[in-house]
Amino acid sequence: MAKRPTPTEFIIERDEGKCIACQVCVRMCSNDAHSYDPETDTVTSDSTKCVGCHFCETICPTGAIIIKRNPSEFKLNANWSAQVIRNITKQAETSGVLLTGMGCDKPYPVYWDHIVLNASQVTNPSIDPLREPMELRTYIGRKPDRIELTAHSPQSTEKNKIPSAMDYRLLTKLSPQLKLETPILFSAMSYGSISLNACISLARAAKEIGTFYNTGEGGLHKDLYEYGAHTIVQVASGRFGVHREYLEAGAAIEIKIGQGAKPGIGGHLPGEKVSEEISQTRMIPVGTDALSPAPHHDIYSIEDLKQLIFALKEATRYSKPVGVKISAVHNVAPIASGIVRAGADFVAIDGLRGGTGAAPTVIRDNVGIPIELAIAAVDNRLREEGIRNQASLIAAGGIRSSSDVIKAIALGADAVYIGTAALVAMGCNLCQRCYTGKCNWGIATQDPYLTKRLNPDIGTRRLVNLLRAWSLEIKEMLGGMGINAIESLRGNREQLRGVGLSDTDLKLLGIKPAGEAW
Amino acid sequence: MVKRIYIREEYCMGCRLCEVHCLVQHSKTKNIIKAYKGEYPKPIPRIIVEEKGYVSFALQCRHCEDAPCLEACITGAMYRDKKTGAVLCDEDKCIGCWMCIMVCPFGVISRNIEGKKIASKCDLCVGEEVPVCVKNCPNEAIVCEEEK
Amino acid sequence: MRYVLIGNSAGGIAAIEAIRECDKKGEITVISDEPRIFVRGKPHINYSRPLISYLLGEKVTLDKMPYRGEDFYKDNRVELILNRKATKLNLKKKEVVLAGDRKLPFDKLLIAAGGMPVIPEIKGLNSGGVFTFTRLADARNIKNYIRTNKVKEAVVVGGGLIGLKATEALMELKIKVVIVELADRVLSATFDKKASSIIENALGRKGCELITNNTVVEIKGKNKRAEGVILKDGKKISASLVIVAVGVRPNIELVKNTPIKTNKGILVDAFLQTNIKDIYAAGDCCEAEDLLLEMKRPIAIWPAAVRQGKIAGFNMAGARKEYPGSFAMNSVELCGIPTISVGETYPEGKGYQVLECFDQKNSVYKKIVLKNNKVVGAIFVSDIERAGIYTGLIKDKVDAASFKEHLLKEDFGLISLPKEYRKHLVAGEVAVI
Amino acid sequence: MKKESKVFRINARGLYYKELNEKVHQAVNSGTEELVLDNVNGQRYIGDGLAGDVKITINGVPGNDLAVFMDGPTIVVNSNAQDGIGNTMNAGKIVVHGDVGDIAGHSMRGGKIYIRGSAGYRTGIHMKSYKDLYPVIIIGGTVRDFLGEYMAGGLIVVLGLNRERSQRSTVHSPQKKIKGYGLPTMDYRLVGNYCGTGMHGGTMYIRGDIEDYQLGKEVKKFRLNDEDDKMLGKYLKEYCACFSLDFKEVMDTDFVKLIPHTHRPYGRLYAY
Amino acid sequence: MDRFHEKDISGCGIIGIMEQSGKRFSGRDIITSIASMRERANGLGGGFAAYGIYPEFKRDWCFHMMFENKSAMVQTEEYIRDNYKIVKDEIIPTKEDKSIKYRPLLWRYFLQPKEEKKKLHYDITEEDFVAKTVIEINTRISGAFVASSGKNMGVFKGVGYPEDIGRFYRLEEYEAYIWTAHGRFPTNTVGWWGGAHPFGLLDWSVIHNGEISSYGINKRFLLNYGYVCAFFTDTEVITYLFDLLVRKHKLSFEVAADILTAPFWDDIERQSEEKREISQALRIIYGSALVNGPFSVIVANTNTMVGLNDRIKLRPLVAATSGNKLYIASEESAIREVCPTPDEVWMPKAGEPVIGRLKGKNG
Repeated sequence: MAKRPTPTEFIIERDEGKCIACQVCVRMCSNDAHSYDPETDTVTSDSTKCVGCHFCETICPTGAIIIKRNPSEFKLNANWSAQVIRNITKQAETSGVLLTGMGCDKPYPVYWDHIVLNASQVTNPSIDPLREPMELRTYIGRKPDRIELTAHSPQSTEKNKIPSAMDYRLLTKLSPQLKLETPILFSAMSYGSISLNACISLARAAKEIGTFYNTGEGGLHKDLYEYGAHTIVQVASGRFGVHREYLEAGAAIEIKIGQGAKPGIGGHLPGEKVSEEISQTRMIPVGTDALSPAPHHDIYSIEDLKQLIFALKEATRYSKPVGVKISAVHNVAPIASGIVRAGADFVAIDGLRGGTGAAPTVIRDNVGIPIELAIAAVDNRLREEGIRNQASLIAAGGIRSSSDVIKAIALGADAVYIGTAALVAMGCNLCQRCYTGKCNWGIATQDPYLTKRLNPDIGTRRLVNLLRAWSLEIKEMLGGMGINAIESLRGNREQLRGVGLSDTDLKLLGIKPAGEAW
Repeated sequence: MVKRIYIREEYCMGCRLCEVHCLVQHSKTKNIIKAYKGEYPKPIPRIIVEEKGYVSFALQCRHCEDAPCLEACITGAMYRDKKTGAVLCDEDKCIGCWMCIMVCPFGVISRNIEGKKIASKCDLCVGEEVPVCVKNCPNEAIVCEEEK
Repeated sequence: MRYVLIGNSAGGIAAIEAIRECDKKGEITVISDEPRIFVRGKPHINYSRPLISYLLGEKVTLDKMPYRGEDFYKDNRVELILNRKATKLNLKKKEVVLAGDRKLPFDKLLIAAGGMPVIPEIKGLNSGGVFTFTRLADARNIKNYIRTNKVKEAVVVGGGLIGLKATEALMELKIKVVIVELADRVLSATFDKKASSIIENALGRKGCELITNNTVVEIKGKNKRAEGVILKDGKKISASLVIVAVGVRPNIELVKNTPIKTNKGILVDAFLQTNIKDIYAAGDCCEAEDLLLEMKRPIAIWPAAVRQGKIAGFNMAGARKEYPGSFAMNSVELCGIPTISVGETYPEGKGYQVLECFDQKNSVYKKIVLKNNKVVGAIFVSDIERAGIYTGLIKDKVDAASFKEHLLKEDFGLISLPKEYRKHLVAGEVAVI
Repeated sequence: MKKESKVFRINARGLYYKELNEKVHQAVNSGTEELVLDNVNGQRYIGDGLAGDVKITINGVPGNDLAVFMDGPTIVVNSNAQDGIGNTMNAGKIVVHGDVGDIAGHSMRGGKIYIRGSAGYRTGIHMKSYKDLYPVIIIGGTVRDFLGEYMAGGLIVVLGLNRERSQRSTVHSPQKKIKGYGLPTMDYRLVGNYCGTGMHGGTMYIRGDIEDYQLGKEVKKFRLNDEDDKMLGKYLKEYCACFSLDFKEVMDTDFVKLIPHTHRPYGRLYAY
Repeated sequence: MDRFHEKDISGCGIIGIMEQSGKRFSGRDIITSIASMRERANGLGGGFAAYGIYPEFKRDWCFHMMFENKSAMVQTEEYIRDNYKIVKDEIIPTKEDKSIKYRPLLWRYFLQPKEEKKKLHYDITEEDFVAKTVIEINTRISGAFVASSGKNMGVFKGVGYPEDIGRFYRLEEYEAYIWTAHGRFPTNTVGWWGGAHPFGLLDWSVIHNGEISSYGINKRFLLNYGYVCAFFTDTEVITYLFDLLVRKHKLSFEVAADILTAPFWDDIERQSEEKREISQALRIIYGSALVNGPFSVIVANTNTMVGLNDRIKLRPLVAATSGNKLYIASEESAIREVCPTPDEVWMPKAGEPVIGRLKGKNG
């Protein structure tokens, strides 16, 4: 049966006056949207094949190509949007589950955009971060309730000798900590979902900046072992690539329970993507499907989680923090509390807008809660229980800018994970087709023809640039508030005000409305 | 300081933008649209991209230290620029005997037979700070480094 | 340190450059029997020999002949003695004796005296209008002769490279040329029949007559001027110009009757030194290593002369460099058809494999000769692009087993080569060329 | 010929700052060229916006913002001074025989501040020169963090003269009085951290060395050349004369020069 | 009450004088001294803390109370009687002054906690019990405020210029070995008596100049340890931080200062390994107790008086000694006003505490 043509999403517009038929676009499009006709020496385009990745537009040397949204419209209908109709048509034809990449794109309110920051005026000088010290260093890990020091050393009682902290000896043994020079980490993205070059870019950038990237559940490629000191290795339900060396290679271990884009859902790397290299890294035979079950089948309850946490701590001789990543769901606060009490050194919470390489659209768009509310709730809950210091909180899921970062921290996060933002830095234009493996930017693909498009030198540089720029902006904002160390902002909700939020939202976020003084 | 162009084949996407920009640089007008659409004879690039499967790389004169083309040139047209170390062809002296083509192990000298026959090769974009292929390679697969 | 160089062409000039790279101070004296040429009042003190046919054919003008500019000798502080022949070597005194008895003492001597035309046994060789064709003076003399005698027909004796280049030049001057070649085809030394046939056809199309398996036995003349030739088979051909181009041989006159060992040419070791210390030889006059045949023999080609001169120069100036050897190769465009031949092009014996494609209609011919899976020779006619890659394979003796089937493909390139070999070429990571 | 003017004395004890400054202005307006203020303690703004060729001697500790916006007079303080002396000063001279507090010479555009003792934080912050105005601060003792922060022009000299005698931090154990001006120094470190951070103009000469980590990232350290020696000598001689110090002795230790890398340290900060 | 929900921001003048020998002296000097810094206040708040003023009741907890109405007093007394034995109670003597427009009812109580009540809270100390009382009264009883709750000490404060407040409370008639005083320049609150400084809890008193930008997190950090910040004042937060660190976590003032004004990471990197380990641990564990923003503060308890600056020295602080007397003030002139020729005068370094201790005691 013939497939009913659906209107294309994009229109490729080629300015014939500018097109020099150099065929760069033809060579570069992995979806074969452009073709060259030697007879007429012209290049033509087929808009139906365009996914809107904008690679050709970016690379065209004469700027002859513009990718536009198809102006063809269905009859205006608030309920039955073009997207809805397209989806129904697709499903009517295929009987398949709609698949998508990247995070939720539904217009739920973005609370970040309804929160504003404070700045000093008169009563308190703002600080100039370019010239005065400004500290973003952050430690991720369990902190004790208090410090224990030995009593004064005998010399310190000498006349006129004032003892300082340095005249004591430290009795407290700190739990292992991750030292971050800026409170931003790269979120879990597995080798498999993204290319090795993308992984290398993340790893090198993490090293250069002094932060961490996360392996996701793809295992650790042999070329990435050298970045171990900046790696968080993930243990997920599929346990791919998880073995002793892997656990020892990283600086920290993260147990992945859930992911913001698909709470309650497992994962699936199709066998055709399991190449020789991926097979070695994930430790599964070439060509077999890599299935990540929805739950860990050794964790059906919180005490089971505790069992795994301590199994991992035992395996690594208590030398590195073990954290747990969960999706932000309705019950996130008590769950997080349970996780902290189960011994996790950090809890990563991935919000509704968290990204993915592939997820059923219906899950991505409808399950979970925004990270802003989740962080506020969890931080509150842990403080109420007096256990906030026992674990660090990492906020994830749709962190788009330095202002999102700083607001997340002021709401109570210790640090944030960025995933999509890192991908965008490397070139991604959010065409949401990661699952096709045809990523023209060489990121979400294993096709050797495409992966080489991401030169890790460039990837690293762009990621480093992004983190440097954000860090500087964070410093500027901190300075504006008269704060010169990030720990003075962490959980400091007094520096936040809500704009256009309901009383309930404000209450949940624990912030005052804009216009209200201290 | 002598600069060398290095090719990193693992990052060559095979887009051939280097060829496009090389052609434009060595055109009369140096205007991309005119070079392609308005110049006759059509200028030719001095860089070539080799491609096989997913492997590709751009190639142009390596300006070898021990350049065989310098030895093979019977007219003395091929010379080394003292300042940049580049191997250049004095097109005025070149008579198109193709001895250089015979000895170049990279196969990066080509015959320009439009008009006077001359050997056409990379000149490191004389006058440009960085050769245009290096400057315009979108993936930094062609890099220009000072000789180690 | 006193360096004396005999010869002011490829070998000599390369040696000057090499010596000056290592020794900025030593005295360099160059002796050449070539005269100074004045072009519009400006003296030119060297020229490129291969260009004489272009000069004759009026493809280049006299002012384009110099291989190195006037400043070359000044910049390198070279004393140049032109128009003077070195007549004798006094090995004991380490002296070169010049015509006119001037004596030049040396610490290091380079003999780069080049080659001499082979003169066959032909009656009437001393007639007017009979020329060899190896020097600039030959080209100028031929030109003058043609002009003054309104030459319309010529015979070229010898269908080798020089003969054909001369033929081409003469045809440019609208002279009808008959080539008489002893072998069964032109360019028999480097070409096979298929390659030769393309050139022969092209020559024919241009109106040149080719007589093979034959030779000139006598030159007939009137008033001591040539008017025609008689071939071995008795055939007569009228011609007022006869160019004898049956080959060149090393010029070893100077070392005759000295202890310096010679075979066909002057014998040298891997450092281009003769059997006598401090005396070196380079270029067409010497016999150095043939990389392919793994024996010593004269290889009278420009690139080899330059390389030898350079290596000799380095060694003379104290840097110890070994000559890697070379092999026969040539690039020549005939009748507008570019051709390149490299190495063993016409293999005889076991262990060879020949790959070829021949498109007679379009005059395209490609031939690759392999021995024990290594490329040892190649011929390219018409399509010569990237021929140097093959030359490189021959030189580096690359095992071609893994890419043999790609050798003749349209898109053959470095990409077809093994990654490890390609790596050093492409990335320049290891300079082992 | 300059008219011999009578020294005008004011007893400042118990005077509110407004009253004191009113008296000073009245005296200056009526042609007084030399004033002595006795028993000053904490009165602010002495010399504020004052212009002309006037000399004011202060006995006691003047309050904050001494000589703020001053445009010509000379003020001699025979004791310590508090925060903000010479704030946005345009011309004139302040001579302090003791220590001074924080932000001495803030945004100072011209004139001189000669301090025999030590200075606090952010000394010379945002000091700048303009046309023929060239501000100079010389500190006899030591200075704290952020010396010359944002400095855009002018000259700062730190001598560290009394450093050797007080190798200790600031806790309050009894300290020997230092002969000559009777007040203890505040810190044994010559210069604090973040020295010259944000500096984009001007020059500092430090008598003795300074660790690289103490320097702001915009600053470069050099040895002095002849030009520098001349420049330094010119002001230092005047300084030594003020405090009866031996110029040669002061010069017997090597100085380092601090100047900014660039006049536009943040040229590449922004993404457009 | 609204005033409870507005964070206190103020610029101020502060001074503290301590006779480290324990010898007591009259409040005259402190009034003179703070008066000299009148420019730093605006008449919306002034106050004093005095240690050693009730030697005859030195074993009893002394609550200085402010009642806005009679019913507040009734409720409070009822609550106190429930939990304490009242050793003595009296009105706090004042001298009417026309500059003091309105005043609450000022009363002081000398108290002993009832044993049986203390026993109900087997897991807390007597101090915790008292602190709990204070917080209960302050948060539960409308119109009642505990100005101070230590032994042998008291806080005297109100709305007005400090020197007027001092004379109003007749402080010349008291003798103490530590006096601290505060003149306040609030920027947002209409002055109210309870909101003036010093802030007192148990024998702590804190006076402070500046604004604390880390307030929001300091407050939430304290919540983790059971401190409910009810007054939205920076001083309250600093008081609780000292109480937590020094009294509960048994850290010295020096270490507490290293927490409140932690050294920069760069400085820590340059420390010896052993020192670095401690500094790092302090910042990691007590990062949320870092006090950020400009401040200078004088904290006192029975044995100690400490002056401390923020770590980049954004507020002024000068110290001086004269014999056993330690002076700490916003301005040198304030010291010289009462001590014209001190033995030494110096400016403490940013983040470095100036500590006065009672002789023979170890803070």
